[in-house]
Amino acid sequence: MNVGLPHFLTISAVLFSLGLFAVMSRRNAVGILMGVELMLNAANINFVAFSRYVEHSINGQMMAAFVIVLAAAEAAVALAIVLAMYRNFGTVHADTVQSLKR
Amino acid sequence: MAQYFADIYETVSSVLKGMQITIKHIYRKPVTLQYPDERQVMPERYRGFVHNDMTKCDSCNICAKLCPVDCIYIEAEGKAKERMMTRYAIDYNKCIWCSLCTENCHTGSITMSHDYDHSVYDRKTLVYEFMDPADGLIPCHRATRVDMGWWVEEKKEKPKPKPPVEEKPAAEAAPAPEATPEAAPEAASETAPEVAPETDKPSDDKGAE
Amino acid sequence: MTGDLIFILLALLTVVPAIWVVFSPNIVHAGFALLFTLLGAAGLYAYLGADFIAITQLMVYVGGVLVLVLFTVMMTRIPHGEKRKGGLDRYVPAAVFAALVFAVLYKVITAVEWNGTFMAPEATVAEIGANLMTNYIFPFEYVSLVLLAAMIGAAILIRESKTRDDHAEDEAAETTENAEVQS
Amino acid sequence: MEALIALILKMPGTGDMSAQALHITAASTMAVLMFTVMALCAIVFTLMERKVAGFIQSRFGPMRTGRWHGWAQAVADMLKILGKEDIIPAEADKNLFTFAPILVLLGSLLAWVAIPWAPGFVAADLDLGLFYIFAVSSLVIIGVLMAGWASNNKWALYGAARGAAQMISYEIPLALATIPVIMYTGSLNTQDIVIAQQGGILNWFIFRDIFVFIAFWMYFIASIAETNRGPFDMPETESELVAGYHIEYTGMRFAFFFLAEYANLFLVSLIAVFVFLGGWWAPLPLLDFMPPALTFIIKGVMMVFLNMWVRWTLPRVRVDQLMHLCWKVMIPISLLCVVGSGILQMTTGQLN
Repeated sequence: MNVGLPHFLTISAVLFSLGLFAVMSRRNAVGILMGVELMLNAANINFVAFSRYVEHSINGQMMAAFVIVLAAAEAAVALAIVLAMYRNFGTVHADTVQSLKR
Repeated sequence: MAQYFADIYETVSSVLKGMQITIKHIYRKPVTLQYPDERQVMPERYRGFVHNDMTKCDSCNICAKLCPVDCIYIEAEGKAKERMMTRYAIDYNKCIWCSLCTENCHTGSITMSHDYDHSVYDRKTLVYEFMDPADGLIPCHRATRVDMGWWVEEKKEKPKPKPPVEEKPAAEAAPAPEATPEAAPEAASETAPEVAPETDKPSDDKGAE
Repeated sequence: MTGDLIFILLALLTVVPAIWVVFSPNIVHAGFALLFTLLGAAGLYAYLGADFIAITQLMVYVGGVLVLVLFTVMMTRIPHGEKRKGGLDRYVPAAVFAALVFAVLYKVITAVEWNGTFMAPEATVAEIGANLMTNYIFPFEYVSLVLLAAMIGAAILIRESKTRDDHAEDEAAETTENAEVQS
Repeated sequence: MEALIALILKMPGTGDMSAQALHITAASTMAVLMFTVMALCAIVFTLMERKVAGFIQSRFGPMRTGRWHGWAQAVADMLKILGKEDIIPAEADKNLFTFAPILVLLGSLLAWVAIPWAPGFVAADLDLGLFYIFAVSSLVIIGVLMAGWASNNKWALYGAARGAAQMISYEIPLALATIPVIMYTGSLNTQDIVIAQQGGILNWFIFRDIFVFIAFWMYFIASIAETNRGPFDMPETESELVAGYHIEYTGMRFAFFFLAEYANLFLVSLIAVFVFLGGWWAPLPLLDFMPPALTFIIKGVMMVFLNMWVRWTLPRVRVDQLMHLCWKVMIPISLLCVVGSGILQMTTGQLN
């Protein structure tokens, strides 16, 4: 076996599908967030792999770095929302929080 | 804002002051006593474990009666010249180191020693027996004692029992009650080198009744 | 050959815990499994010669996002073993959709003739730093603004009516940390 | 690594080894060496800690184990800890409980890889050395959280939560304080950072300008908090949380935490030495005869002593004071140091 671009893309596809499944099937908001993180990581692996194999430049890595930063910001805000949700509704299950007001 | 910087300054300066003090202590000679190797010299009137000098005691029972916690057990049999002491024991489980017994002893036999470190594994061993069954019974009457070689006449005759305060120089030399001979052999020999009679050895195996 | 072995190990380290993340009934276990997925992904980046990204991944994801996730999980008191009520009606569509997406992706990956060649790894830090200050100066500044907004937003969201909350500071901790990592 | 390979090549019978075999030999030697140093520093520093504490409080510390001043106390303690029963609480999360000490130890052990002991003598000469060290030590945070959660004990969980909050908060001033130095060297490579400080005590980064000097103390305070030692030992607070996140651990697993704590202590001290205090360079030319690694380690031990001195002097701070100190005092000052040092370097033309 010679490790090439398709291998990385396959791993990334697997991670993306798993993340998608988690986002769709998890009820826990934090679980959904974990799914999102998996998907972002899948995208990142693609970015870096393409930058290494196809682009032959640093741009893919730059994008990956920005994705990581934005993921961190997203996680901070999302988890703050989860905590606020927990405080106001007493649950973190995304499907039970449906009303627009308390 | 000024307060903010004032706080920072105060924190830094006070931390530095504290650090200065502790670093000085590193050079200072430690005050710790290396306890089992060195021992503290007790003040003269320190109330350590009570010791009874069996060569003087005439089992008058005053100490036992005065004891507020009834920790002194004295048993004797016979009357007058045949009165023999069979047991003299002090229960240190109860003793409160009040010194009432020593202050009122008319023979000056019972004293507070400077011993303080008799740790034991069993409460029963804290009942110190001052009589050795090997020595047999001790006569209480003075004449009988002298006959039997139990009474050691002192050079200086004491007509009256002295209060323990004045007696303390003597008490310094007074032997420690050798609790368990194997527990602190060198401790006892240190505190009371010129120690006395064999009768002092308590018998632990008797235990407390 | 050794390289292939390392790749396989890293791939397993990434994918197997990811499965655990998705299917574990215990959300805390899922969180800790995410740690291994992230480590595996960092390993893959390092394998690809993107050492800066790998270490940023460690710093930001493992040291930041994951701690936040675990904090949130621990503070939102879910009873042991999240109850999976509702049964199949949620799983079947999700599984079908995810499988479909994977099938499409896999089809694309296998169908396309990738003619990329591996570029030998080289030092990337200096290049990334130079790029951040030249070509990517606008995204860089933009991202720092986003981080600032996220930090303030998280702090306000989490803030109780009157009293300050320590969690808010943790949230803030993360975002500033990430900002600093980048700068 | 290269120095080690050269050393191996000098030994008899190694001339015909292949490059890969050489590399593996050097790497495993380095790993064994690292672990030995780590275990040794845990043993030496426990004794040192007790002795320093003793002398600061005008007493002796351990005196009886071993003939001379209780030198064998730490060894005896280690043997005792290893001989203890390994208990896993019935309600604990067994997998996480067993894995947490490994993760904590891994986090501190991985960081040792990039420490520059002597010229060319570093296990992994990474371009991102310093950044790598800071990134890898964040594994410790996860390990602490894991231990606290898995113990299923409220004190452990409190300790872990406090520890994680404290460690992620203080990582920021810790990393920020090193940025002026990185601006001076223009490199994150640990070897480069040390090489840039050649030539006597005045060339050490701590004395380069006033901002780096302040940054050093910021680093020092943050490193105390990062290693969870007094006055910032919030996670362990033996008087309120009994022992924090390792309350349920016994025997070998506790020894892992213990080892990691002292390894971390030495690690942050060594980082302070090679970033600010000249690494392996002797302070004065007349001390140049010493082997570089020895100079490095002696400086590290002196930093550890400073750490212990602080620990046994200052009382523990409150949690809110701790966070206040980090967010409202240390981060602004560290940022100020970065900016100020940057301006100074630009005006003097030293900026790389």
